[in-house]
Amino acid sequence: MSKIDKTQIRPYGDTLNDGRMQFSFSLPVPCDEQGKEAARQILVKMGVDDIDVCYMNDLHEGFTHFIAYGNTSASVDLTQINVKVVDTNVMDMYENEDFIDEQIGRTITVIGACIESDAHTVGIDAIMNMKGYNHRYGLERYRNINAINMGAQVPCEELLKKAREENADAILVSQIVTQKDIHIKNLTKLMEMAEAEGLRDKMLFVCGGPRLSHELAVELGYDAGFGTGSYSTDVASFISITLAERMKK
Amino acid sequence: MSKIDKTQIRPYGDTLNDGRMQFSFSLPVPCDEQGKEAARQILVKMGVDDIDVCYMNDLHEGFTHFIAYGNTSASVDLTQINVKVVDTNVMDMYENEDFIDEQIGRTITVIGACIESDAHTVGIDAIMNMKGYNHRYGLERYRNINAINMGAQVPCEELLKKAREENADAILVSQIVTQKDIHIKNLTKLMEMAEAEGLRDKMLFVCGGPRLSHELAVELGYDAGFGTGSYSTDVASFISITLAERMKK
Amino acid sequence: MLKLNIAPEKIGQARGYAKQIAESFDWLFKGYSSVAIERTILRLMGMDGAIEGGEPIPNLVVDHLKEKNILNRGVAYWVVNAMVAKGMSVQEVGDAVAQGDLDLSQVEKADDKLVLAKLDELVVKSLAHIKAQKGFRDNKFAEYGPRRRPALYVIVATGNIYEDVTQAKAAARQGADIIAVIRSTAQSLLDYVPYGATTVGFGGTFATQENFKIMRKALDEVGDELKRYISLTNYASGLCMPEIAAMGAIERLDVMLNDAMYGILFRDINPKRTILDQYFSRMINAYAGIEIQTGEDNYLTTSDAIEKAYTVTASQLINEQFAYISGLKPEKMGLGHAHEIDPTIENSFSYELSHALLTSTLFPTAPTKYMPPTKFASGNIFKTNLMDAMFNFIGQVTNQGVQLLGMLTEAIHTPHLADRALAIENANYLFAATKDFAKEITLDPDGFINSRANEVLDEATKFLQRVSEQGLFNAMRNGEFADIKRPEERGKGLEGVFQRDENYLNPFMEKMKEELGLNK
Amino acid sequence: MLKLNIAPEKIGQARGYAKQIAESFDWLFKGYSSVAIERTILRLMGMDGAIEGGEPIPNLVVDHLKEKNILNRGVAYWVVNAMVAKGMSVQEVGDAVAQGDLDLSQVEKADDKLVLAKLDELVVKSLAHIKAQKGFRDNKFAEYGPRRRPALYVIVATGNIYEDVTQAKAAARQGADIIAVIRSTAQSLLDYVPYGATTVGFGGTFATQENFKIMRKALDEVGDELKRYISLTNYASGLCMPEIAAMGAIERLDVMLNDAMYGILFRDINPKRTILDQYFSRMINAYAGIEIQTGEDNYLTTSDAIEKAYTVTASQLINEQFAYISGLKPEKMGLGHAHEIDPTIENSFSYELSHALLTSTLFPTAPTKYMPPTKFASGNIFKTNLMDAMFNFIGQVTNQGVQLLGMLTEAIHTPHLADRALAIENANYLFAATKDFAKEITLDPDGFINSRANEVLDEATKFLQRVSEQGLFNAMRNGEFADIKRPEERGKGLEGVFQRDENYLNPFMEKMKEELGLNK
Ligand code: B12
Ligand code: B12
Ligand SMILES: Cc1ncc(COP(=O)(O)O)c(C=O)c1O
Ligand SMILES: Cc1ncc(COP(=O)(O)O)c(C=O)c1O
Repeated sequence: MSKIDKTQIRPYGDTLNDGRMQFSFSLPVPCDEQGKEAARQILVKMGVDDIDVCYMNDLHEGFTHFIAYGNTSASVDLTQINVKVVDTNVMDMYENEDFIDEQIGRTITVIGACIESDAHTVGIDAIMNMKGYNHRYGLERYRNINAINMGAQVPCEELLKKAREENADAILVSQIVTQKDIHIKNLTKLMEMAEAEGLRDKMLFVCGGPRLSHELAVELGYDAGFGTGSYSTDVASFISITLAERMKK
Repeated sequence: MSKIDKTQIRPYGDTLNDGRMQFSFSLPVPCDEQGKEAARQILVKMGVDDIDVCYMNDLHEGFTHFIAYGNTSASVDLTQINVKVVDTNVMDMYENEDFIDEQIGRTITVIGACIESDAHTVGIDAIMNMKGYNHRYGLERYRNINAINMGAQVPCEELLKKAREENADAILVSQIVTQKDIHIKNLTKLMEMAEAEGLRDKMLFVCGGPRLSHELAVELGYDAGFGTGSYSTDVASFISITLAERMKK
Repeated sequence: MLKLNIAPEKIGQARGYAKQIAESFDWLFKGYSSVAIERTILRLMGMDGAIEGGEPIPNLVVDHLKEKNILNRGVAYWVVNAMVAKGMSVQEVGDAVAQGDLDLSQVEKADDKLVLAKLDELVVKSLAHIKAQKGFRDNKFAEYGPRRRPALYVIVATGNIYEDVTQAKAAARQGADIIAVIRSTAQSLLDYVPYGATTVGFGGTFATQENFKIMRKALDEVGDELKRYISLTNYASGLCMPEIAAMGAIERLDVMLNDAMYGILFRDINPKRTILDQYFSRMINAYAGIEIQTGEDNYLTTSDAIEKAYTVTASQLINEQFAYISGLKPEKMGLGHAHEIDPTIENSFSYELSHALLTSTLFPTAPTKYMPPTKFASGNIFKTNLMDAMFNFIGQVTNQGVQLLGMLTEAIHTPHLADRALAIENANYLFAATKDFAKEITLDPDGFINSRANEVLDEATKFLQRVSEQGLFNAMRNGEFADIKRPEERGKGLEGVFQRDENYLNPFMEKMKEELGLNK
Repeated sequence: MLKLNIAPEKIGQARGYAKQIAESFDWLFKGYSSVAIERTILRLMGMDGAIEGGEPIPNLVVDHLKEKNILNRGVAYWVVNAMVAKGMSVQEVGDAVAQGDLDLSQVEKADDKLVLAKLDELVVKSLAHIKAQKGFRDNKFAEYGPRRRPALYVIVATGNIYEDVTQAKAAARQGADIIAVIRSTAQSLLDYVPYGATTVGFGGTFATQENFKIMRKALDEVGDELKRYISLTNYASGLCMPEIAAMGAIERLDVMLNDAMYGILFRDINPKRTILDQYFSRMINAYAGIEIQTGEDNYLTTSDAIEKAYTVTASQLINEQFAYISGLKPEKMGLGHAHEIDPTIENSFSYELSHALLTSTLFPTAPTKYMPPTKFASGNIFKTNLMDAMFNFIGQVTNQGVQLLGMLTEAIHTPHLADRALAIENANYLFAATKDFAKEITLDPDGFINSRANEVLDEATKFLQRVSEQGLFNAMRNGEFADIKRPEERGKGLEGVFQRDENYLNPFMEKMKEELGLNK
């Protein structure tokens, strides 16, 4: 195989830089040769060539489903891509507890919630509950973390109120539903309220959910964001290390 | 649902014109946030937005597989798409036999083959063999069709030689393998040879295969092309109706 | 023949505890009513509409009576009294109260006989309509043939009723037998039913009578074309259980999400309110020939499907007993369970088969509702599609009543048009491939599948015994269900529950009980 | 336990006919040799290389002897005679003949004892290398543990050996146990083995010794990292069967496509040539500890999988008997069958289960090779993936030896990198989910699955009886197999078959027979 040019990354089917991709989509067109050609032309407009519309199926009511393969001419320069990622070390629970003892010297308070309309608590529970997730205990089990999980559909107001009352070190927000970008709206709302109430710099703001990345979280003004497959250990490590660093300054 | 504007057809996920499509492709990038961002940017370059890279999987050896959804801005004007299709009526075997009796008045000779390197005979057999396919008998069973199936890997030379010998009315060519566009090359070769030998206008040239369309066939100089799901009845009807028309002229 | 080896006495024992649990609520059913039940009576009498701002007329009338402290006699009396006294129609009374033009407590009392006669007239007319709807459905099934089993059940959830119609019709043509219109989340918590056609919502649009009507019409049309009766599903659960049931009866829904305990456990609705409302709500379903579906899947979206399998069984048995009390026949009890086992564990297929078989063994005639993998669905649509295939395999060989088709994009978005077609294709392929496989095989009597099913039943029985000893409300207070504590005096909607006075009238309930043979 | 109910006598009867068929070829094995066998001897002696233009040295030497009309004594004698007489190495003799610088018929005859001693030296050295390769493999399996069952078998088919290496390594890391390097189509028909590393080809690149070496090295490296021995497969079939087998033995391939009749039926190679070549080819496989795989799937790519199921069974039994004759043990007989039933038919799962069980019942210790759905794969990748899941389900519960993984893009292209990963994921999920399911169930003795299997065996037995009565070659002439007529005196490569003279020598075959215990 030829050498990969990192400045010109293209999709790979079975040969370097062949640009091969798979597409699946529906169009409001009949399930016939004209419809198939429409599907092909959509792909042509997207810069795809050598198109093979290998399947079409009548979805009825005037729609047809297409599956296709084709070669894209698009390429990206990997060397120019710098994504922000949480880069603190990951400690296990015991290491983290010791770290908090040594570097912070007091119990940390962390408040979590699914905010606004969101009722999907499984994700935040995976991070916070005693039991934890995939062999990592949740924050509640950490000896020197005071973890308060407010659960589902908590209005931003209430979350911030609680945070103030408890003198929280960190707020953990979960957003699972993303239809019509509701997660962006809700997270923005919380951040704006926190700023208005002067709470923003008093604590860490951390968010998570399947469509969240650290990059997006930072863009929205948060200190960190955690996506699919995050663990309590990731979050706890981020919080304690970041708090310890801030204390040093 | 709003009315469909046929001049601006866009993919449909669950709302008219949402442009939603599914993508699956691999990149020579690591399975991490940077790689995921590279995947997103490939799609951005293809005019896709609201991108959700919902899955990534390490394929090892430096490659990662991505699955994503996104909205394309591409649209096509359906009213401007006119594909050539085989538009002769489709008769069943008995109708067709009567038609040949009445309109042609003699037995038709048809010669079929998988040409050059192609050994996939199932398709041409489905069209020609006695037994047929999906409840349609093959051309061999037609009382007034003399169907000669030369089988697999027939060189163009031999096919044309046979056609000349038998005074064929139609040639049926199958091309199943499409790797590196070999089917285009083979079909072009046959057509060029037929022209050079002055056979082109003496008989109908029909081709078929899963990646063939009538449109493509006509482009390559053939009289008709048949893709996935074609039946003996389609081909037989095309041949006898077209021959009858030519005889009238 | 694929069959579990379970001692009938063991099943009898479990059922006995469940029966005890459900039958201890006579005091509630006989002595209480709720604002939702009263609004239901108004709707059944024919009152409809909403004022600007959206508040429905039935709510305004009930609130008015409550404010006047005369709700304990029931709305039926007061409204019909006004009708008789003033010569107004039901709707005129409602509109006048809503406008503040009429104080029902101040209307002169008409002759009781006249009131009762008028009431009877209204009840007869209303129930005749519902019976006609039931008859229409029965005729259609007689004409086109019964629903297949497992039936193909798909959801539409665009959040816009008109877009939903397109998707529903397409789904029917693709082969779906039942269309469920997902409603905007947490409609459960609304103490009123929104009005009119709606095009907004959250993961679905609202359950409204107008939306029911629009979708019913569309499905009738497409069903007639296809020569297949297409069933329509929506949700009754929540603070408006009986109201929505009535709307469904009127508009000829065929299936209703209606769980006796869902509101309490998963929506923090008050226990008394829920148990009371479900009683009348299910009676309406029974009367209208509507099939109910229960929400046992909810136990497994948060808890582990193996560890907590017994909670599903226990809940099914309780739901069954409450359904009997409301006059539902087993053929209309779509008891729920779900294929939620972690796909990475070994023998997940045998686990699921065992659990699913347990359900169909316990409820052999019920059109059990089998829910697909959701929790372990991931962005890998190819894998999710495979999990759905295993689910369809098990649905067929365990003879589930209704297969709520899984979508390969479960972890990503509410279903796209093509997702549904792929789901239907998946089910059709698996159902055909494994059509008679269950007839071919016998289970090892001491094997894992048999012992696992027995184990789950044992755990459920122990649990039901504990609950029956404490009483359902105490057990809920103690967090026995789904690890959540739900005290009887807490939760939403308690303020809507009131004691009937000795003159209380719910003529619909009485008539239905009579006709359903519930007065023994 | 999932088990068929088949009378052992019935199996014995079928096997008996197959044995009769295979054992009637002593005259051929003892009296004939072929150009391919002679080239193999040269390769085993250490001759390699090709001239400009690509013609391999072994071909040139054999052709030379043929031209000189002295091939009937066998290459071994002539080449070693020249070595002894002229003090040349094997390769020097080959090169000189190729260059036209040496006429072997003109070389003075050396002392026969010296020739035989030299020959023996060459044989011992060569077989020692092959034994060392076998030992290396055995040690690796001992160290890392045996191959899983069913083993995950995937193909690489880019047509470029270097690109194939990338894909093969990735596949191994993704979990594959066996990598098959698909060769350029119809290499079967080449009467020579191409030379060197190749980067072109058609749906695969050529089977060459250098390609074997390159891939072996890559897989050894990745295997050591993964602590799993990764097996390598290529194809022996065709006009060079024994030659490729020898190359595989030298380069430590682990599995070889090697069907006794494939070349005749599906490539129109001469029957005599094929049966003769396969005899020596398989003997080399046996000696080298290489597992063979047969090509019964080919019967079903053109014919109906239900109608022609018995042809698979019959072919397996014949392949088995020929394998025994060459010294192969059942543990190395990867007899083939394929999951090719039309997915639209009802009970396709039960049909397939029945057929697959029949194979594992007939050959319980064999590492049977189970081929995936291909014919009914369509451009609908989601559906094809489901068909592959059913295939994986059956592979696991019927305990196949090798699962040749289906690709969701089967109908579209040779596998992409991600396709293979999805295929491995599919298999891993299904294998884990149904791990012990076979232990859980028993088949209805009079059910469809049992009677179907018996029916297929009966049809196969009748067929085998007919063939044994006619003799294999006559049966082939009469079109009994795969509906194609293959007369003994037609087909490619007949001119390469010759009668041995009384001095004929194939010292490798003799030595192997001895060590394999075939001289009874
Ligand atoms: C379980 C579930 C439910 C349960 C929730 C129970 C509960 N108490 O949580 C119930 C049945 C109640 C439910 C209801 C609904 N659901 Co729901 N549900 C799911 C489901 C199946 C699984 C979600 C889940 O639990 N994942 C497992 C956890 C462990 O993963 P996770 O949430 O991603 O969390 C991880 C990371 O994201 C991260 N993380 C998450 N939060 C946080 C927070 C912090 C601070 C950190 C550090 C990390 C972190 O760490 C976690 C561990 O690794 C998904 C589909 C799917 N498979 O994803 C649909 C899904 C999320 N639901 C959906 C919908 C639409 C709904 C409803 C609107 C349906 C309706 N009309 O009623 C309602 C809405 C409820 C509401 N108001 O929010 C859609 C959302 C579509 C979209 N993209 O917007 C989905 C995708 C299903 C679908 N295809 O339609 N649902
Ligand atoms: C069966 C099969 C084989 C059999 C063929 C047996 C035979 N005698 O035909 C065998 C095992 C020999 C084989 C060999 C190979 N195959 Co093959 N094979 C297939 C398979 C599984 C099915 C093809 C088929 O029979 N379809 C059913 C028929 C009915 O459909 P059809 O051919 O499309 O025909 C219909 C229409 O197209 C049309 N039609 C077709 N021809 C004609 C002609 C006329 C005149 C008309 C009117 C209509 C018409 O009408 C037919 C009926 O509706 C496909 C995968 C797949 N599922 O498609 C791979 C496939 C075609 N094979 C493939 C390959 C690579 C090979 C090999 C190169 C592998 C190898 N390295 O050895 C060899 C090459 C052989 C060669 N030289 O051509 C690739 C091709 C990749 C590509 N796109 O180029 C495929 C797609 C598999 C894959 N994913 O790798 N194959
Ligand atoms: C029984 C039952 N009712 C109702 C609902 C949903 O309705 P709501 O979101 O309004 O509670 C569900 C959701 O899963 C359910 O299972
Ligand atoms: C047993 C066997 N040998 C060889 C091959 C392919 O090799 P060739 O194309 O060179 O005949 C196949 C293909 O399916 C096969 O089944």
